[in-house]
Amino acid sequence: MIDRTVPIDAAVSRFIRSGSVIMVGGFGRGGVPFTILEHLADHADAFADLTLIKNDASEPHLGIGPLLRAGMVKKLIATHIGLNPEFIGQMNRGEVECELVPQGIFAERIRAGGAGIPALLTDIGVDTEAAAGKPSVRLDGETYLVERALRGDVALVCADRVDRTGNAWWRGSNRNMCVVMATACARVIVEGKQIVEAGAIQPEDVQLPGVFVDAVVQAQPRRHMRTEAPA
Amino acid sequence: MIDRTVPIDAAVSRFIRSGSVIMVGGFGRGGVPFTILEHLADHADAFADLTLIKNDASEPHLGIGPLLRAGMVKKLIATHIGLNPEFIGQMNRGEVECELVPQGIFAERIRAGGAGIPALLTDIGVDTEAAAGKPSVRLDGETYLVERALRGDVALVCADRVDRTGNAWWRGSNRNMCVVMATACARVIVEGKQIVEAGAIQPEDVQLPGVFVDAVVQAQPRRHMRTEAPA
Amino acid sequence: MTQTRAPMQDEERIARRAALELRPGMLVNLGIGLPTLVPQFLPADVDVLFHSENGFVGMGPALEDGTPDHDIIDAGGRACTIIKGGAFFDSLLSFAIVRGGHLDLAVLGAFEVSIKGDLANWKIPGRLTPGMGGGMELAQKANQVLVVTRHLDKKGRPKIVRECSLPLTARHCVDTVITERAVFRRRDGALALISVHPDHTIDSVLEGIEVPMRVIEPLQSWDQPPESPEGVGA
Amino acid sequence: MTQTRAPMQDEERIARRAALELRPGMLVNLGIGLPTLVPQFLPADVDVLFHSENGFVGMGPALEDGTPDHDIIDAGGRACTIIKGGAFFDSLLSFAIVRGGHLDLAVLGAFEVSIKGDLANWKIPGRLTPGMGGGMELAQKANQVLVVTRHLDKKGRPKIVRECSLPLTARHCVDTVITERAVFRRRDGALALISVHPDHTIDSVLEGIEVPMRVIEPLQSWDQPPESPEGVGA
Repeated sequence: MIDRTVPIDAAVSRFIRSGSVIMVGGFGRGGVPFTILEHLADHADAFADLTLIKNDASEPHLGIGPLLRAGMVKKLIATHIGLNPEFIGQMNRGEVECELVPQGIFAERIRAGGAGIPALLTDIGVDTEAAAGKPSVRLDGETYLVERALRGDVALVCADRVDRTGNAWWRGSNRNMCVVMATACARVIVEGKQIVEAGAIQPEDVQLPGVFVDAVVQAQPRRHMRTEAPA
Repeated sequence: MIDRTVPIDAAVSRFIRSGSVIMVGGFGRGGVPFTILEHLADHADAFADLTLIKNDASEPHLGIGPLLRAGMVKKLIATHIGLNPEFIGQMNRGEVECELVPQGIFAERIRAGGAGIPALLTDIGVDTEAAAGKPSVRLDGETYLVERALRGDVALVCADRVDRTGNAWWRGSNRNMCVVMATACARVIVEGKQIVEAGAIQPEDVQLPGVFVDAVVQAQPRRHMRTEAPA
Repeated sequence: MTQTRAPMQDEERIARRAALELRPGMLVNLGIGLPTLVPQFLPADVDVLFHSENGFVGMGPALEDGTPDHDIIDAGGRACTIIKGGAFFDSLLSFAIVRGGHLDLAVLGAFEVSIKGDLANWKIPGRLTPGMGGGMELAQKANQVLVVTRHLDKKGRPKIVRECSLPLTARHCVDTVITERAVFRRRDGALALISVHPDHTIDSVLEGIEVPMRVIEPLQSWDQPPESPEGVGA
Repeated sequence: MTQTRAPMQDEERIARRAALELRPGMLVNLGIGLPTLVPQFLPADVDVLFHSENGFVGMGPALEDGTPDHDIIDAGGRACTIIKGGAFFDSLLSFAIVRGGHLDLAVLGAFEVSIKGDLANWKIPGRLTPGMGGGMELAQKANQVLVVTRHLDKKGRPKIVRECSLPLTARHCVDTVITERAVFRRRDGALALISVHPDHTIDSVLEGIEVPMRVIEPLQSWDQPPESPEGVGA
């Protein structure tokens, strides 16, 4: 089996470019690849025009917040941005594009991207702003939206446990969007809180098989735990 | 938490009727609810005109084989029937209807049924007999089939371990279609090789949450292990 | 499921009344904010299962000793627990549960509710755009939708309106509205007043609501639980 | 992954030659029948990962002591094992791997292969209808499709034909065909002869094939592995 562990700078420089479409795991703070995101924020000059696909906009000082604040992001596709008033301001001023998607459909579109399904039909969001600009079809007398697959260039997720070949396991509610995002991107970097040997996770309990994973990096204690509280 | 354990005859008589559309878990012998199927075969007079949705047609003496042999089934939706020459004969003589579906699309249609998705688009089977009778649409210059959701009245699956509330876990390759089928039916009976107390399966490792399950029944040793070899 | 502050009097009243709507065997999702106050007012013998759309069923209260477990959070990001028999999963299965018809009740907040049961709770253009999160699925697909909200908005206008002026979350989805003044249920396609809090009168409840509202008399007492719907239970 | 009988001479020859097509790092799916004979001819140092569409990656051979574990079966129903680092999953994820483009190679059997690479391997109307199983997805979506088959059918006709007469599995999907007589690769949209077994000649290979076949000379030696394609590896 391939050992996919690499230093974080190698993984980032190999897979992420300006203009990359990046899926970022996490819901609230669970599953968010804080170490990789802090690394990106530390190299703000190297990465511009990113498109981020993430459940929520984080908080201004956390997760993708510093990337948004630094102007590294041209578009965010998300389901909820309410905890990041700075980003809402940027969006309202037209400085950044934001597409809001109902959360379950957000997950389904990503799944479709990963599962080779070009589009799915749904009635979620019919008669709302979420339907704006989307094609609709009639089937069996009902109107449905055609929701297209979402794919990314890179997925960044944080797992609680990952083996050297990339098989990953999440504790508690940390799984959220992480697994499905890892299926839907050309390259996948898993940040592991704990990196274990192949075989340490029972094969039935693997939540993300390593065949989807390109790089495994070690999670570091979060910045605010390493230094001072954030500004 | 609700204790969903019940005797098998109570579960069957409560949820299954003549004319029921029944999804049956399993691929080969793994995940097949042999005890429930043997119970049904033992009550062949009570259940007619069944529609079965199962990956494969089993072997003539095993699984759904005796139900097919006894004429209890009017239609089978499956992906593979090669190990049941008796059924192929019935089908070729027009005694029973059979719809063959590509295996991944079979799983996707069931998932759609469970996930409240009316249909999905795919290019699998385009230009083949699998496309016969299916609507197609053009999207982004490509032709796709519209594959409709499949739902059932009852799902019957066998899990290696299930707790009293219905949380279930499969060993090895036994999971196959079982989980997705349990999401797509109005009622779900899980046959457990081992029935454990609530909490005995780590909540992260539950493969099917009990909220999908209506009844938990005890698996028995298979008939051919209890008595003689099958005819 | 935790509460980080004591609910104010109105909120407590709403949450206490809402708790009566949670019946044994139900699978229930709680929206962010006021809905999270409801579980503390459930009698101990009511066996309700909570669904958290970020990925589990069996959500329980925060640890009593106050030790937060940040790997088990509710959809509002607050540390909670999982009860014995609960299960974690990913966002896909979480919303399959909702869209698949397994969620008996969603308890949601609201900016506006129309007399026909339309809900607006995700966007105030140019001012507040939290996003819909999972709200559209919950509003559209839960078997029952209960809105818990202050009776009036910050400008003193009733939340119940003729037509929503704000972007919709979903149409014709709200079954019940509970405010600190009254309980409304959708009957024959329109919200009707069914119960008034003892501090209020029909007049003080209907004051400012700019659309005719049916009053179902005799009014139910404030603490009367709803009739058990058929077939509830996961 | 087990073999229940010693392969006959032709089958062994085909499987040995096919094993050369499996390159380190590949994720490979083996169809039922002849394809399952391939792994035993892999050199021990070739790190190939096998995908079994019923739900795992990391399929390994049956236990050497012969104790079958019937909870770990291949897609043909035979007991096998899982290697360290393998993972089990359900049918959904299994085919997401296939349709999502992660499967480097599918090794499949065939009733007929057309000169353009169309494959028919699931139905002989009125006679044999095993069903397509996962074959359509594998044929259509694996990054490379390798067909391993006897050169002639039971009536002595070549399996390579101008147009398939049987119901198709997928169009334009076959990249390589290996028989006991020859190796064919699709070049510029049509199968071409690239290697002939020492027991045969170009004439004996092409005899009975009713469509013009390009011969790429000089022919490769029988045991020459394919050029490593770019970007292989999960």
